[in-house]
Amino acid sequence: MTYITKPAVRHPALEKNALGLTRRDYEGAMSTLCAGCGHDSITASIIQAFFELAIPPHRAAKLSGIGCSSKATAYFMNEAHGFNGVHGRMPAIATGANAANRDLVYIGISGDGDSLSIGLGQLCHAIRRNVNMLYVLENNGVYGLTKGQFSASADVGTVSKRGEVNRHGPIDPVSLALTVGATFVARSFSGDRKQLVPILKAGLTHRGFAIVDVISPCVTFNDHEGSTKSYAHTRTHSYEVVQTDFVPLMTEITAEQDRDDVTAVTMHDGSTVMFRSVAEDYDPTDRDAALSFLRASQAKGEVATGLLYLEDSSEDMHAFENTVDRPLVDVPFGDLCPGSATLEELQKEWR
Amino acid sequence: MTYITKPAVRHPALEKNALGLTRRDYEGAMSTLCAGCGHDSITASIIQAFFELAIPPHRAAKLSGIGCSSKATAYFMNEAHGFNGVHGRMPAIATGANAANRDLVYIGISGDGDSLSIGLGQLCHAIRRNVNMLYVLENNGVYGLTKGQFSASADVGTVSKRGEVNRHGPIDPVSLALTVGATFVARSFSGDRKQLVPILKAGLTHRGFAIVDVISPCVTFNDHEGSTKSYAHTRTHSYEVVQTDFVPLMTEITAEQDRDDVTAVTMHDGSTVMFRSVAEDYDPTDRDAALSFLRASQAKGEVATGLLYLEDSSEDMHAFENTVDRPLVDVPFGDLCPGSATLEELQKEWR
Amino acid sequence: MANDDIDRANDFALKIGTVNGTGSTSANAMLMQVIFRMGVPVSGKNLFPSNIQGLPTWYEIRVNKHGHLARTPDFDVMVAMNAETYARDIEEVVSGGYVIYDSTHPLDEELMRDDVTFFGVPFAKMCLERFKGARVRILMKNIAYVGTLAALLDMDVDLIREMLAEKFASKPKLIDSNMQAISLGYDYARENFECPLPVRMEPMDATSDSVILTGNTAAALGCVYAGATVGAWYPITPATSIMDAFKEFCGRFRKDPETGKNLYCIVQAEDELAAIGIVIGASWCGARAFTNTSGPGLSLMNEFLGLAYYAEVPAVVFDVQRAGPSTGMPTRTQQGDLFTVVYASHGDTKHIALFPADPEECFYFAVSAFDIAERFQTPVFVVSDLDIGMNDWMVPRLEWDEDYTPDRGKVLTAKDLEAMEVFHRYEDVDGDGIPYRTLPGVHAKGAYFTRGSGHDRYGRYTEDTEAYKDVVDRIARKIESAAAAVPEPEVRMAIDAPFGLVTIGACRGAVLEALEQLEADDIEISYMRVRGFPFHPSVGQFINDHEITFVVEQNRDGQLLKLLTVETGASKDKMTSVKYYGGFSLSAHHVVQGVTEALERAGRVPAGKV
Amino acid sequence: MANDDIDRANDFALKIGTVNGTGSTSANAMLMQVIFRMGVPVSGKNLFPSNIQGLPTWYEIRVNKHGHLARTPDFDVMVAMNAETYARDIEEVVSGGYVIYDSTHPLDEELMRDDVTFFGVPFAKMCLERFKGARVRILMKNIAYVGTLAALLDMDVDLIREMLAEKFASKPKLIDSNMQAISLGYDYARENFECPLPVRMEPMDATSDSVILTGNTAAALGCVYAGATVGAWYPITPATSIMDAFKEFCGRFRKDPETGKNLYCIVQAEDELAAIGIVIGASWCGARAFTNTSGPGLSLMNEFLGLAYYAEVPAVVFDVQRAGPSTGMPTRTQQGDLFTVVYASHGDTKHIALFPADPEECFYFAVSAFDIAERFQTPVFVVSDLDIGMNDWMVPRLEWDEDYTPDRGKVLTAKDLEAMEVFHRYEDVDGDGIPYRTLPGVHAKGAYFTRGSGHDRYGRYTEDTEAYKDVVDRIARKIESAAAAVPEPEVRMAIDAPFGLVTIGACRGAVLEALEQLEADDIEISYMRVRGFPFHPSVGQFINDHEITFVVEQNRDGQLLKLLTVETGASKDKMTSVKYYGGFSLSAHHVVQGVTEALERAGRVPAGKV
Ligand SMILES: Cc1ncc(C[n+]2csc(CCOP(=O)(O)OP(=O)(O)O)c2C)c(N)n1
Ligand SMILES: Cc1ncc(C[n+]2csc(CCOP(=O)(O)OP(=O)(O)O)c2C)c(N)n1
Ligand code: SF4
Ligand code: SF4
Ligand SMILES: [Mg+2]
Ligand SMILES: [Mg+2]
Repeated sequence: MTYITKPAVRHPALEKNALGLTRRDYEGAMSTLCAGCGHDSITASIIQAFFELAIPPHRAAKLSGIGCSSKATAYFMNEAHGFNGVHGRMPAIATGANAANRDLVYIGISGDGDSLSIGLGQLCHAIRRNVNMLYVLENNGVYGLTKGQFSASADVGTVSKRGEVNRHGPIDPVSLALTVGATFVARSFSGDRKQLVPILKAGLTHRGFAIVDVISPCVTFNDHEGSTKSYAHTRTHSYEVVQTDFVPLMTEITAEQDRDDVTAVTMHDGSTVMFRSVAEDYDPTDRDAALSFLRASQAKGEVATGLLYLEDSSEDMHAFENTVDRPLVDVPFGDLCPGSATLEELQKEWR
Repeated sequence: MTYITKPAVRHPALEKNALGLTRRDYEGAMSTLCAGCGHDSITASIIQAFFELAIPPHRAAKLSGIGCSSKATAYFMNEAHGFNGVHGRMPAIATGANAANRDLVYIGISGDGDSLSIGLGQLCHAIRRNVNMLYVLENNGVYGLTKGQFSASADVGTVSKRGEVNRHGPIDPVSLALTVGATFVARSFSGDRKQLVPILKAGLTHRGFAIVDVISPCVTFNDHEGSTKSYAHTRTHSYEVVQTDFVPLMTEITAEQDRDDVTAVTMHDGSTVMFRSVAEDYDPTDRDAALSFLRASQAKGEVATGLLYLEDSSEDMHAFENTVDRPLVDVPFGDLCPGSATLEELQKEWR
Repeated sequence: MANDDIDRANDFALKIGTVNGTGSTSANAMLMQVIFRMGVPVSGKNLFPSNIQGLPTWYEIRVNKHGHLARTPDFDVMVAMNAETYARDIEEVVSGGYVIYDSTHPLDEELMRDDVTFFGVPFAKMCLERFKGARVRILMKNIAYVGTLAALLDMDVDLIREMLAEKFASKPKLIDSNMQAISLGYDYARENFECPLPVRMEPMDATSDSVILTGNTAAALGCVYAGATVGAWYPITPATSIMDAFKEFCGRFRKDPETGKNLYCIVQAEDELAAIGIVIGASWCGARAFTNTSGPGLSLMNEFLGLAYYAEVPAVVFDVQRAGPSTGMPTRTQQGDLFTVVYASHGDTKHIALFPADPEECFYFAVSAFDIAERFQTPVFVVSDLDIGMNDWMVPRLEWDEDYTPDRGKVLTAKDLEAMEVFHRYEDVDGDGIPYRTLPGVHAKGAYFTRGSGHDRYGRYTEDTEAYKDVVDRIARKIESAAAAVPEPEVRMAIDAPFGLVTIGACRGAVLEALEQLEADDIEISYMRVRGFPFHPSVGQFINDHEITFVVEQNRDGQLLKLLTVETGASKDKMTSVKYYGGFSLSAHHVVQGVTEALERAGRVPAGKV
Repeated sequence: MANDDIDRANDFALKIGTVNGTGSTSANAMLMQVIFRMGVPVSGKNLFPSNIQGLPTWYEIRVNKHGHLARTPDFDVMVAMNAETYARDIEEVVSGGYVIYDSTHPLDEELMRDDVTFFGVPFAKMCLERFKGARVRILMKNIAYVGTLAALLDMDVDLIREMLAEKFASKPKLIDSNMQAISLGYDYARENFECPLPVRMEPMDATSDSVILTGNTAAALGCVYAGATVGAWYPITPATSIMDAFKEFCGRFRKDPETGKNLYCIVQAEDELAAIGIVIGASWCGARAFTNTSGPGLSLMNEFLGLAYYAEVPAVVFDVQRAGPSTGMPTRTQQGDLFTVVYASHGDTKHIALFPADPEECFYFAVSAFDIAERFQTPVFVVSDLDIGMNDWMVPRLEWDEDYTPDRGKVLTAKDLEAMEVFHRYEDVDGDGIPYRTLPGVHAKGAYFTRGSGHDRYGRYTEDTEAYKDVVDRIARKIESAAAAVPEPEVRMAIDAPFGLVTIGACRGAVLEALEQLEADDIEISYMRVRGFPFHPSVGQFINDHEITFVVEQNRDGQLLKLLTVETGASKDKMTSVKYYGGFSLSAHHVVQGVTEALERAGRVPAGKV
């Protein structure tokens, strides 16, 4: 999207972070996502989080798969290397990158299709290895880029733009991550920057795999009747039948949740999602409690948000593998090659 | 294994099932697994279950991936079609087969490598579709066929035959299945036929995806020091260092669990696994309770067994897809092809 | 090309530049349709970005009374609705051509060209005044340019009204608003410009036996008619619309009359590995099953494809090619998967493939694909591309032979099995390389063990050299023999022509047009289009029978030429590559240029000819 | 072959048939080692089933003073320890040969052959009497046959004792028990049979500059020496032992001296898709990274390989080929992945590959692979096979050039970047097709966006024809230019020979032996072994310079011949295929037979010559 004015990131003229950088230094290319797409809101929060943490942009690496969400890596931190790989396989690339250079700050961006369909195995195994990275799952219940098929996180009963009803139970990335042993699990909403930014910052500083499931409405392919969560929506849908390629210009949905309370957010299609933020006295270090809280919220038809679980003393992949503290890419060749004398010595064993 | 006498399936001479078939009619080719392999014990239970249910062998289809466990499909029911596909992708083949012919009884055999590493995504999605089949996960914590690497279900601290220590947390297929919405979840032990046979029978009759995680010791690659669960084992390991390709002849481990109690089973390497069977009054229809019970058992270092969860009214893939009741392979071509008149009519829309 | 002296009725090209997501698709479809209903041959090419909203997108329409409907890059009329691409769009018009733009905002003087006529129409302003609501206004701007074109090109406005009436039969209010928009554009043009232009429409009768459809729609319909019951897929551009259409057709034609339940089962798989696995499982059980994908998905299917090849399980795969490698340009066309398709999977493999040229062939080849897959018990690919699959093609009306019965190949029934002593799955009983197969659940005697590991003719596991070779050698023979079963090449022999040309798939239209042009320059070239792999024996012969054969294809590496080299008896020195792989559909000028350059290099062009 | 008249010292083959999982590996290794230490050229081939315990398994040892160490199927001595395969094993011995068997149980009369000498040794009985415990007895039976062979073949028993002393330095009791078992077999033979046989050992001095190792060990060591720090893999036969060995070497040579921590990171991935992804990620970050796999894994890597090709990320992949297609015969060898490797992934791709012939080349080529991958910023395959990878080969002692420095290719440092105005990732600055790259974290100016979607020379997303072609055309040039960087072919020209022979990989030994045999029959053939792809220009020239060139390879479809046809300037009519693909290692007789048959067909063999 290049010619329509976007809800731009504001630049309070002089605000600088500890590195003396402004928010602008954390921005990326112009987004080409649809106006009002939740993913763009998340991008804004990511920019804010990196800015506030004063991470030198070139010391970060941005990785993603394929999808609208996965394009978002291009829209922040121009001065960081980006890698837009293949669909569903970003965790492997991130794992390899981290194995090679443990000193960079890794952020992975993925979608629910990318993470829960084609990429489910890779996500679970990256969690199991506790690869030190922030993994942002921009969850909209559909495959945006391929035009609105249901993803594995679509709710039962959701009706697609084409009029199909989803009958498969959703895979909840948060429960899944907890089950396979994630050490940092959070959920938030794209429109709630007040909640999201601190979560992202916490995830970036966590040593290990930090997964943040961010509910991120797809304005284009959720813009239809029939969502389970909806009350009747108002716009005339008279043009719907003809204009299959028409994408209305929407504005970003924002809403801040009250801690300790349930917040109703109205989506572009008029439906309502109830967000339940963890309470002030919630203990995020108890995996069982986290799972219970999740299930309790689900039972009430609410979406639990907040930092749901954190294992602070977790060992990351490098701890498991007992790798040296300095990045492997910094080890000089002389320390890696055993040399000719060793080779000669070794070969005595092969005689 | 062809020349060593195996713990063979006994044939009480005349016992016949409702079809007038004997157990022998449910047998397969001679096993080539190691003497004492847990997988062979499971095969015996499978034979018993099919025999007792009096399923016509040729109305069953046996599917598997690649691994020692996956070979087991060849060792029962010679009169059933078998499909030994590619590594980790049996769920897809089973899904397709079931889509085509919903009237056959499907049994899938997989290993922990096959199911939890390369095949994790497929397993989860077959669960999500609730494909009507019995899925037996023969779980030994290692990749048997490729000689003993850790699988994703290996316990933390397990030491491999090569002397490596596993530091990654295990993925528990039972918790995973419950989390992604499985409608029939059970666990048992290869040596406990008394518990396993009824579970298999229940799984075969369940309409939907029935997963049974069966702990199945690998005598060859668990035959080493250093299991977390072990007490010091007694054999001299003097030859270990030289004889890398030596596989001792072991006997099957059998043990029946007391319901309502914990049973200690001694493995080939002398280690002990504590099995905790669900209590008589356990309610397997409550997913949350099942998860709680699992976590409680885990916390005590026990392995929960039994029928852990059952959703009786579950809709299978064909219900989701609203497929006709008769198998699609039985629909005559005349009912499938709209014919030339329809084609002519249809093409008016394209002018 | 556009030149006032020449009568340009029914022979011109126009291009419309808009913004993705603004709803221009139906306006463009309406344009196609009115031209078609006026009886004039027409084609449409949709050039869209890999994006949902906001990036530039174009639609190209070629009108040609001679039926040359390949893409042409020479646009007589440009409808420039996207200010962002004005510069590029205006540049693309041929000298003497016309630009229609939205004059609500003045056009930058810099962009003006002397050799082009500019028609400013205040579309935005008019719609703002006439309609209410941002959404409606944006949509109606598009309908309005249809009106303007109708006036300038002399399109039949009654036909447009008729079409709208059909379309919105159940929503009469929409007929009205759409016609209002049409009139806005139409009237403004009539009042302000001299209508019609020399490039214009004239009623003809060249489309009455034709229909307009996309290859993906046609392929899906072929699957329905072939009796396919299981479809498994994972969404990917440009293959997605095959399954969308299959679902739609099944919804209409495949409901059980008694229960209203589905006589089909479509599985949206979690990825392409699963999709092909599902197809293999369903085919193994006896259903006709297929998947549709494009490059990246095809790559992911490699392991399973080797299994199906070696275990001899039928499978039908539609590969709708897009520009590679890797993710490449997902909304651009190319023919870059030939090697991957033919040799998919590790080890010795070779796969049967069909290469349709247009939606008509997509329909018929889809049906053949199932017959061949079942007859030869192996994967069969229908290799189309984005151009065929997603663009609007005018093709002869499809016909269905009521006598068609599916060729299920050598499948033993319960009765057959009952009568047999013993069944051996991989035995060459008939000496044709094709063994008999059985389906699960049919009969105990038919049971065998399907596996991708080494097996002998009895289906038993083996690591024995001879037993292994027995099977793989037979499979090689079996696949070779399919050369006679795939569609034979399309051939047009020029008498005594020293030159030949071999092409494939969607290149057809551009090549035939180019050959006409070359012939006009006295360059006679015989034409062959391969339609199946393994290649028919006549293919190698054709090449050897000509001094030089041009191999025209749409990929960088000359994959077809390479395949012809190693998979026919043709001499490789006789072939010369003519390639275009820029992502748009092939045009005649690419071919003419490639051929004449090659002839020049070979010193074979009469001086001054080109 | 075995014939009392002829002195067969240091020129014979023996085969040992045992049961999988009974611990015969170290007995066989001991045999190899004692022959080697006696200074006599030797090779060992392990024929094992895809099974852990209980199925038949064999070990073949060839002793050849001339250094011909390819597999020979003519066994002079058979040690038949597996009753189940007696029939087959006894049949395999050459006329005049010898069979050693366990006479604890009498041999079936039916199996006896007149033209073979049988030596019954009561191994089981003797071990039962001498040793305690089932485990020890089974193991010692194997050691005992080493003793018997030592007596019959005149092996140096002192050497055996010495070897045991080295091996069990820390467990002296084991030296003793093993020597007891040796003596059991040795003494029994000396007492009961006439020792030594005509086929026998004689000390030589032909191994002092050699070592015995497998290709997988050598490849792993090459990775260590090349400075690879990241290895990612998924277990698969026959590739597994590369990573096993890498881990072992790293454990010994790659610990940080201060902290004892690892200067490497090995990730056992969840599958091969992840494994190659990890390699790509690590290489992108600047590490030397590799994965090891075989056919099925290679198929799964297809999508990612296209990404690495197009996004220009280095990666090193060891493909240890096994018999395909599909799961095939996982413990048998073949060269069936050539096409998959070279054209891996959809769309236009072409990959660099190195083809080692033996463990020595595995070591050196592993190092080269990293240099070439980084120089050309693309995946590089080291294509070996089960025979090279898992069998015991005698090769010249490996040497390491202390002056070696890794060729990291065009990687810009922070200083470079600081000095630059602007960095464009995919620009052909030097005109050699190779752009400059930067590593993450080095400098803000180096940041760019790596992607598999269409991109221009600046790394920006594009769907523009020219910008797209600019990059893919440059990549094509880049890969072509690698022909000069891969190892040049190995050539042995026969003077004025009308015939040529081109081969690849592990075929080397059998081919060279065959050429000697053919030369003895006055059939002179020039020899070329390709060692890298893209092919060196001399390859096509070599073929064109000979009347007939035999292409010797181990796959069904003649993949090398096809590659030579399309990827060199060679005339395809000049090539004749000689193939063997039964799963065992190639033998000279396969080559002699294939070549002479082809010559006969061509009417080129002097009558009576063969
Ligand atoms: C192997 C492969 N299969 C299919 C595709 C097509 N594809 C691109 S994005 C996408 C789904 C994206 O969904 P999601 O990850 O939820 O992202 P969103 O667009 O919703 O943000 C698919 C199926 C692809 N690029 N690669
Ligand atoms: C694509 C692919 N990668 C790797 C392999 C090698 N392989 C065969 S079986 C196996 C692991 C089997 O482990 P598991 O499923 O636990 O079975 P088990 O042998 O332990 O019963 C592997 C890695 C393969 N066959 N295919
Ligand atoms: S299609 Fe949906 S997910 Fe994609 S950019 Fe548009 S709103 Fe966002
Ligand atoms: S290796 Fe282990 S899993 Fe495989 S057959 Fe032997 S005991 Fe069973
Ligand atoms: Mg999504
Ligand atoms: Mg296992």
